[in-house]
Amino acid sequence: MTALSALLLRDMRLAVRVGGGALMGVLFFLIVVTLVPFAVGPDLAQLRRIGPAILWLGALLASLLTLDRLLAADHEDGSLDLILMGGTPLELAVLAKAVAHWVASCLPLVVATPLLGLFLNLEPLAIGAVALTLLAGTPALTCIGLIGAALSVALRRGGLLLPVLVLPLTVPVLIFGVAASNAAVAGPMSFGAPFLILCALSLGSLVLGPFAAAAALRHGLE
Amino acid sequence: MDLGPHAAFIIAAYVMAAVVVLGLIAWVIADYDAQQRVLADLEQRGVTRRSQKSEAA
Amino acid sequence: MALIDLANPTRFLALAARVLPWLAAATALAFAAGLYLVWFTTPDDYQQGATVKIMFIHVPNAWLAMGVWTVMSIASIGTLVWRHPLADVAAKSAAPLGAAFTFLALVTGSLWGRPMWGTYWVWDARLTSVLVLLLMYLGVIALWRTVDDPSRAGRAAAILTLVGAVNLPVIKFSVDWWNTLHQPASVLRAGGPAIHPAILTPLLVMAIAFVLLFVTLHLAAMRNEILRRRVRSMWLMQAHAAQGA
Amino acid sequence: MALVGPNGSGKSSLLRLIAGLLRPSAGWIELQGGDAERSVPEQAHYLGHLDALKPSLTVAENLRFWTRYLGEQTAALDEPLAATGLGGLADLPAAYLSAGQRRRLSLARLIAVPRPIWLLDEPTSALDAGGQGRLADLMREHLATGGMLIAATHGPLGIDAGELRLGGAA
Repeated sequence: MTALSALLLRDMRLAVRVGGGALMGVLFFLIVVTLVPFAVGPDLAQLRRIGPAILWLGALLASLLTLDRLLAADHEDGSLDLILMGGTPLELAVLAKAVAHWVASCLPLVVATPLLGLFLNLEPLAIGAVALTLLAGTPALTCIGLIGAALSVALRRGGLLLPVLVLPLTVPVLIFGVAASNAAVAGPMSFGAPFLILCALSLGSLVLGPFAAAAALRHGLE
Repeated sequence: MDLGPHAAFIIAAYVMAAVVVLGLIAWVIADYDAQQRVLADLEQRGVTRRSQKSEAA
Repeated sequence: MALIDLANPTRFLALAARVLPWLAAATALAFAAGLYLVWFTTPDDYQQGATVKIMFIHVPNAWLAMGVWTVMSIASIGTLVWRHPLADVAAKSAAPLGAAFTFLALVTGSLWGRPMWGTYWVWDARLTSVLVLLLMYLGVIALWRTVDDPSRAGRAAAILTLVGAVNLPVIKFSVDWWNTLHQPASVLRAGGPAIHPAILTPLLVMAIAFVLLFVTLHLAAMRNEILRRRVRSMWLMQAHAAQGA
Repeated sequence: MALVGPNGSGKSSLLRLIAGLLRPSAGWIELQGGDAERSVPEQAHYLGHLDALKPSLTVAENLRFWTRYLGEQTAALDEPLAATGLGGLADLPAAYLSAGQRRRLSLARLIAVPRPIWLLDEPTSALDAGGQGRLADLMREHLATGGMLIAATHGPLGIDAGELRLGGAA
């Protein structure tokens, strides 16, 4: 087990050090959400209505931002070769890296949600709902992004391929995330239904992601 | 010195100001100590900087 | 003490060590005087009542937010044009302070607006441009944190700071225009028609106190940055010295 | 075993094949006398052109990570670091290391985690005379403990080794 925890610890330490991508996601999230009122106008009632959608879109894009570096960085400096030769199964190693990325990049998004909720004039209930749904939904985003990262590393195609590959796959997560957030405030249906589906999506992707990514890496070996 | 109905906001503002200012001071002092510790450790290990070397030579 | 003399880090450190205690004392004194004036002598505002007391924190910080970016811009010119060795140290150490003061201006602005607007945040023109300024500060800090080599990062940050400085008035104008497009001019009057001396003097004292605070912290932060660069050069020496092994 | 041959004759590819980093289109790789449960790559060290080091981590952090990841949980670090002449640099961020020192840090990884097979891709590149002497000693020690070593190289290895010529069109 310590091999995986070593990998997890190293990745998180790298994210925090100078040059690491930890706070980039949050900063991008902050800027994207701040831009929306400039486009949509400062009408508070309108912002309140589309608030959850803005927060979810911002979080989705922010979590993808640093994902392609997840495997590419290790590939470029030769670490990926050695990780492949380690004793631990590749699926678990890739999962450990995904967890490290989630903690370094996605958790800060959830923490930043209340502050940004104020900018969009959301009432506390809506802020809590968005934060909760983000907490449940971001693992799915990370794991799906993991597949994209593995594919873009294996195919040597750089970062731009990743969003194009991954964004269509994240549509269900986005739908149920925003639906759950809106349901908590005004929605006709209860908060529970979409939220549980969101959790299911996350759990599913926690399994699918690492296996698909490991397969992509193995088959990607030239 | 009655602060009127919105006393909470006034106090919150001043508390926030105190937190930020004290935070900055604490960060500067902590950073100074950290750099001093690393410098002392390096000097103790006999690593001298070029300019020190020229002064010593 | 010509500016060039300060170029030598060791001399700057000596100066900083000498001046810092005095500056710290002056800052504490100014804050004591300011707070006394604010809490014990200023009358309540005829409209806002006691909440005007928040202005004494909000306005100095908003001025300082702009002022620190100006200091960074001058330092950036020092880096790019005069190649002053301590210029990028000054710019790098000022950025977090500027961000903190801007954040404080935003928080107190929001707290000040809350009683009047009923919500913590209204996209008021002044507050919004201060928010954009905060994002620019965070951008420069992020730039500093991604590049490890100080001189390369220094030049990049200098260019970004100067570009930011040029854009600030443009941002201010466009946000004001965007704001009037959607809302009648907001009620928040930072200046007010004519500030009553009883309010003006404490405001100035508090402003001086905050500026003194910035100068003190800036000197101390520059000292830290110089020490950090010394550590870095000693690491280089250490690696070089071990090369022979 | 020294792998020699002109550039592009497949030296690196053969090493990566044995290390399991390349998929053989036909045939298989087998290790007689190795640990049956563990696959060949798990019993091999691969030293490629890239040094697998993170610049923002210190020398000790880099080495400790690889020892823990590759299986040796409690390996002491000072012995491998001393053997590769990096003893005094444990707390130095890897960004400040020279190419030779980075290469020697990779070598330290091979010593810290004992594995029977060493796959070295032009190990002498970036190493100065002292470094190459040290490398030769380490290789002799590895062979003395019954280990196996396959090195792709252009110049002499500094130890007596069999020779496998690849792509010998000449």
